[in-house]
Amino acid sequence: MTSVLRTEGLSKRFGDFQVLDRVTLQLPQGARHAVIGPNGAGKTTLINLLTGTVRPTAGEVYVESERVTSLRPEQRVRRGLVRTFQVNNLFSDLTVLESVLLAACERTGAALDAWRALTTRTAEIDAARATLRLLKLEGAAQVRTRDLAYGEQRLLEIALALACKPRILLLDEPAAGVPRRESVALFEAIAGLPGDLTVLFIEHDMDLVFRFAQRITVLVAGAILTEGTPREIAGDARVKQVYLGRAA
Amino acid sequence: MTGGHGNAGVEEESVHVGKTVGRAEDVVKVGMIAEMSGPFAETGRQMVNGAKAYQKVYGDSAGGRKVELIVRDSTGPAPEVAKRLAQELLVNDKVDFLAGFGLTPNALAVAPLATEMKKPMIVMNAATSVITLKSPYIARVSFTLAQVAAPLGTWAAKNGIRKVYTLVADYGPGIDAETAFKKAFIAGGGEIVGEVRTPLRNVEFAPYLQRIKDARPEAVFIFLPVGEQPVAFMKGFSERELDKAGIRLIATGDVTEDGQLEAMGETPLGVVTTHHYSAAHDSAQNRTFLKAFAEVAGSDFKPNFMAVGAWDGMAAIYEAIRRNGNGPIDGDRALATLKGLKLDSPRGPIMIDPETRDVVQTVYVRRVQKRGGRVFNVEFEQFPSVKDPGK
Amino acid sequence: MRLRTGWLEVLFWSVLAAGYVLWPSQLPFASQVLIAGLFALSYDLILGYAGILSLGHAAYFGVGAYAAGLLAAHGWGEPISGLVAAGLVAGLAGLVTSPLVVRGTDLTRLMITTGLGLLLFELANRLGAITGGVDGLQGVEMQPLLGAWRFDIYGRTAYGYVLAVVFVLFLAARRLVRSPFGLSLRGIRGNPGRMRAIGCRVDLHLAAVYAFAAAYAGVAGALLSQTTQFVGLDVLSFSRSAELLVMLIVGGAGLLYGGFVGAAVFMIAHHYLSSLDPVYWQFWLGAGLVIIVLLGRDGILGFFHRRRSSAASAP
Amino acid sequence: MASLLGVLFDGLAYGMLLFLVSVGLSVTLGLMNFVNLAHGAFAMLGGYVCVVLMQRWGVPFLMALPAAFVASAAAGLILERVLYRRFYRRSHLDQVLVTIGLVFMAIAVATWMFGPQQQPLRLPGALSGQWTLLGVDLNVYRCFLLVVGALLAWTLTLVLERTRFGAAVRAAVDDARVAEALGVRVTLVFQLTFAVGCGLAGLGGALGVEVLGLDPTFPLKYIVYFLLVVAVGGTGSLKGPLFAALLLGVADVAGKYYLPQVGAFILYAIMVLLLIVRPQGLVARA
Repeated sequence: MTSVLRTEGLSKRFGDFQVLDRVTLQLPQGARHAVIGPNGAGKTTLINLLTGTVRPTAGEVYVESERVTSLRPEQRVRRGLVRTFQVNNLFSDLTVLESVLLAACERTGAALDAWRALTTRTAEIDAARATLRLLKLEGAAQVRTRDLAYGEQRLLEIALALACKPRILLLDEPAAGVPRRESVALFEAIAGLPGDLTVLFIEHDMDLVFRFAQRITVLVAGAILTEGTPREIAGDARVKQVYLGRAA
Repeated sequence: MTGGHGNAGVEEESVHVGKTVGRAEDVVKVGMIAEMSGPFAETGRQMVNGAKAYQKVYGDSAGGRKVELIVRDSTGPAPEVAKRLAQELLVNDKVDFLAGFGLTPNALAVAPLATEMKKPMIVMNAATSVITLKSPYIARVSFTLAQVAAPLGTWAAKNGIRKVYTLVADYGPGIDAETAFKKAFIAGGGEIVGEVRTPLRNVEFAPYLQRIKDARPEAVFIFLPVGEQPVAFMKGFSERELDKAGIRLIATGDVTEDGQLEAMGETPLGVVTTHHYSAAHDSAQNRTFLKAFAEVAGSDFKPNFMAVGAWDGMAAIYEAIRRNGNGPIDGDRALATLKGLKLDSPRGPIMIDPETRDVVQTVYVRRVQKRGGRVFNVEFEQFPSVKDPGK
Repeated sequence: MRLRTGWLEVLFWSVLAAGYVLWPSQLPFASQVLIAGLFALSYDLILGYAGILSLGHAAYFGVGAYAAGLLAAHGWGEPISGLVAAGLVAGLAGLVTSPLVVRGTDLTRLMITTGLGLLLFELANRLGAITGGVDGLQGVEMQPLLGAWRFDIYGRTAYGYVLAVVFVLFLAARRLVRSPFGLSLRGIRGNPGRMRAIGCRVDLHLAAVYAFAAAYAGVAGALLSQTTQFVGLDVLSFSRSAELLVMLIVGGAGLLYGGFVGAAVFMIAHHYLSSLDPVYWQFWLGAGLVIIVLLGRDGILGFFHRRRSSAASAP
Repeated sequence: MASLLGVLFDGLAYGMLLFLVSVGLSVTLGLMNFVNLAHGAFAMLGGYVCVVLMQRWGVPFLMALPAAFVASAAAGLILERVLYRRFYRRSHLDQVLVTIGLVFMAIAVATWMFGPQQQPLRLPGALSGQWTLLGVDLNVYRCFLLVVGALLAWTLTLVLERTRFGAAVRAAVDDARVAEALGVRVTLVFQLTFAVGCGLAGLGGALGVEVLGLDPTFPLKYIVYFLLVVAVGGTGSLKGPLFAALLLGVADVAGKYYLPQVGAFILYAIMVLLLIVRPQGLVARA
């Protein structure tokens, strides 16, 4: 039992529509794991089920040996399970530093302190600045989120999640909408994350997937088609067939 | 939004009536606190115009001294505003009399100030019994609900009505009216076959009317705040043919109040009410009042008992000034004048009870009738010298 | 994260303290403006900072007013302990009702708060034996403040008392909004879903600030009943909640001072406009509201705030 | 038994009245997700149009009703162009504030034009009085309300679900951009929907005068009733508000008949309870 994140037969049904069908995954610590599949394959639903914003119809989610299936999203964050969003989901009125501080204060429990000034929270501020440095956002610390360039907003998405000090980071298409050149830089930043952090990401760009993933799960119509190393996946005929129509 | 005595008023000039002339001692200031805006604005308009009408007829001076009327808007049931205005009037304007007060909480909040500053406070309208007990400097010239509801109970018992169902709005005044009516009616040998209190914001009377119809009383006694409720009740009453089932409708006079009667159309015809004033009261003093009021407020604005309360309040103040002699107005001497004071009011003779400082007056039994194309409360019986039974 | 004490802030409170000299004959009015300002500050905490849309905040104002009034009417006339008790009772009421309010969308919050307000009004009306019903609660008699200053007719004691209480509570609120908790409220207002995704127990934070704001509203209500020495049913009225919303928006939400500015402008404008003609007041009140929202709902303070910050950011 | 039927009849009729005065709000709030607290102002306009036409020009009641609809719809059309349109994408708070502002202005204007007093409405003889059926008193006007309400609910559902316009409305509400791409003239659709909502408010106001009365404080006085029906019913369809209105009507009338001492609590308590149990309303949007 060395997996940090594990699912067993995770299923979700919306009415008559089986969005996810008995998905079983195991991620060891430090994994760089990609989930790919055509549109509507259930990738985002998988993340929603992992983080608890959607309840599964069947199946379980474990963080290490603890069953978290019935925990609320914020409780799972405290277990180290943190996500980003495919569409920017930020605090447009706050500055970059304030946004990241939010997460830092939540993690340390400072967020319940209604008396001491925010400025006296040096530990949290330092942690927030360190997170920004990691993603090369420190120059934009005082910029209001809504005034940020789009690519930087994508980085802030990740910074928000990182500031929660996750053990497992779930990235939902981190490079969505980002031009090619920037997306490589973005993934290099992801690759530079601490080695003990487990990362599961969804990505459409196969080049990026094959470059940065150690293992790949292919999801088709809600079910796992296959799983393997990039080399195995690249050579799999069924995967080619699924992507044939789309590759053009 | 509690549905009250009329609605937002139109075109009110709450300015000082009468210019300041001569030395300060030559001017007597009357600070009038009235509801000039908000849902009870009608009350304030009635009072201010009633007071102005009095000054129009009897001049703006009494005993050789100018009487200056200072009007302040209490904005509705807002005791904190009323109290603050009274503080300002007493401290900044240095008024000699406090007057006005259409709503009980406003009067109650001001009462301690009258005591502290020893200034006479003339309550021109607020109708809860307890007000006059709250300060020895308060005198009331209007009426109390118990005072007009009790005679109706007596009258009903005397006139062959044996079984009555009561329906009142579920708040202080409604409960006062219900209590006084029941007491007098039962004392006269009547029987209450049912009673119900309706929510303040109620518009759906059907279930209550049905209950009443099921109980088969000989009459229904109602008290509802002026506005859409009495109209809705009366419409339902005739639509459901309670009248044809032999049930009569009796009420206190504010339900068929003169100013609103016209808007009610023919619905209330035949309703019997008791009250202390009707615009149809036949006397020289009432004709003088109606004429002066029309000149002051315009002929579209119909005066009612609230305007009469203000008129009589001014009369009482004028008398107190006359008997004060020269020198500053002395509160205790003014109260001595007011106690036992008799006035010839547009409503008929009234007196301020020397013991309770509350008004003693004739209560009339009236029926809603058409006269020359217009609808009036026509008086047909009276109870002279009625005191407030609430004390 | 502006943490410095601006000279404008010092000026603001100095002017208020100098009220004894600047407007000695208007002290009762100034006290009531301050009370309305405190009430609006309480509303600012939940609307301006936490984004909870309520049309029933008068419920807590009324609970505080009746708590303080009833204490005094039953012999406990010591003002400060009465004030604290009233604040606690109102805060408790806020805490108990918070689970109903914090969940749901703007519309359900609007309806639930309105419904709670109406229920409480009706309850106070029906419990006439305790509350005095529409006639109001009588017999509220206050002892001298700190055993030394009695509440005088000029409103001097009342003004000092109200100003001191409001100032202390303002300082606490100012700390709150500048604390990590205050930041988390702004986060929740901006994006509650993301707050959950970074581990925030959103409902807990909202319940906490709701109860805190309810306690503030209760203190404001208690100040009103103690200085008026009377409690009317109007403390619970729907129009008090609606006017509160207008005051805060006129002044500017989410800026701490907006409530005070809004209360002052609202009450002074009401006084002058309605003495011209009550109909004018209502019309211009409505028109003013429409215009403020059309201009971007910054309120009076927000307008100056924006001009200052745009002037500052210009080179 | 007769009393039970009588209560049921009165309750349904009262519920239908609640539905009629708030159906316009179900359209603007339910379909367009716009919190139009000034709904009552449009209803009041319809009421005054109806009363004035009948009193000053002797127009019969049944002719004054469509006039009330048209007048309020026209007012809605104009206000949509100059004001409401700017607020579709703004927050609910902004919508609340602007429409409360409009309510205050409407009250002032109505007071200035018609005075603060209640306006009398005299129903035609054919609509007043009552029939007795199986020992139950059936008020004629209430029967009329039931018929009109049922017809209206049926027509609106038909229009929304079966016509091209209905499809366009649903598409525009669902996703304005996609609808636009599909050739729906979103601006026009919203404008018409809004006007219809206001027209329905006017019609409801005119029908309601008989029971609710009519004075300048109307839009504020009954604001809770309008919102009640829509909030409890849910904003997904017209069925929700219809069920909610009928349920509330029957509950209110039955409560008053059988438990009169409980008074005003019943309606508010039901509202708070229902909103707690079903925050999205009885019939939630899918």
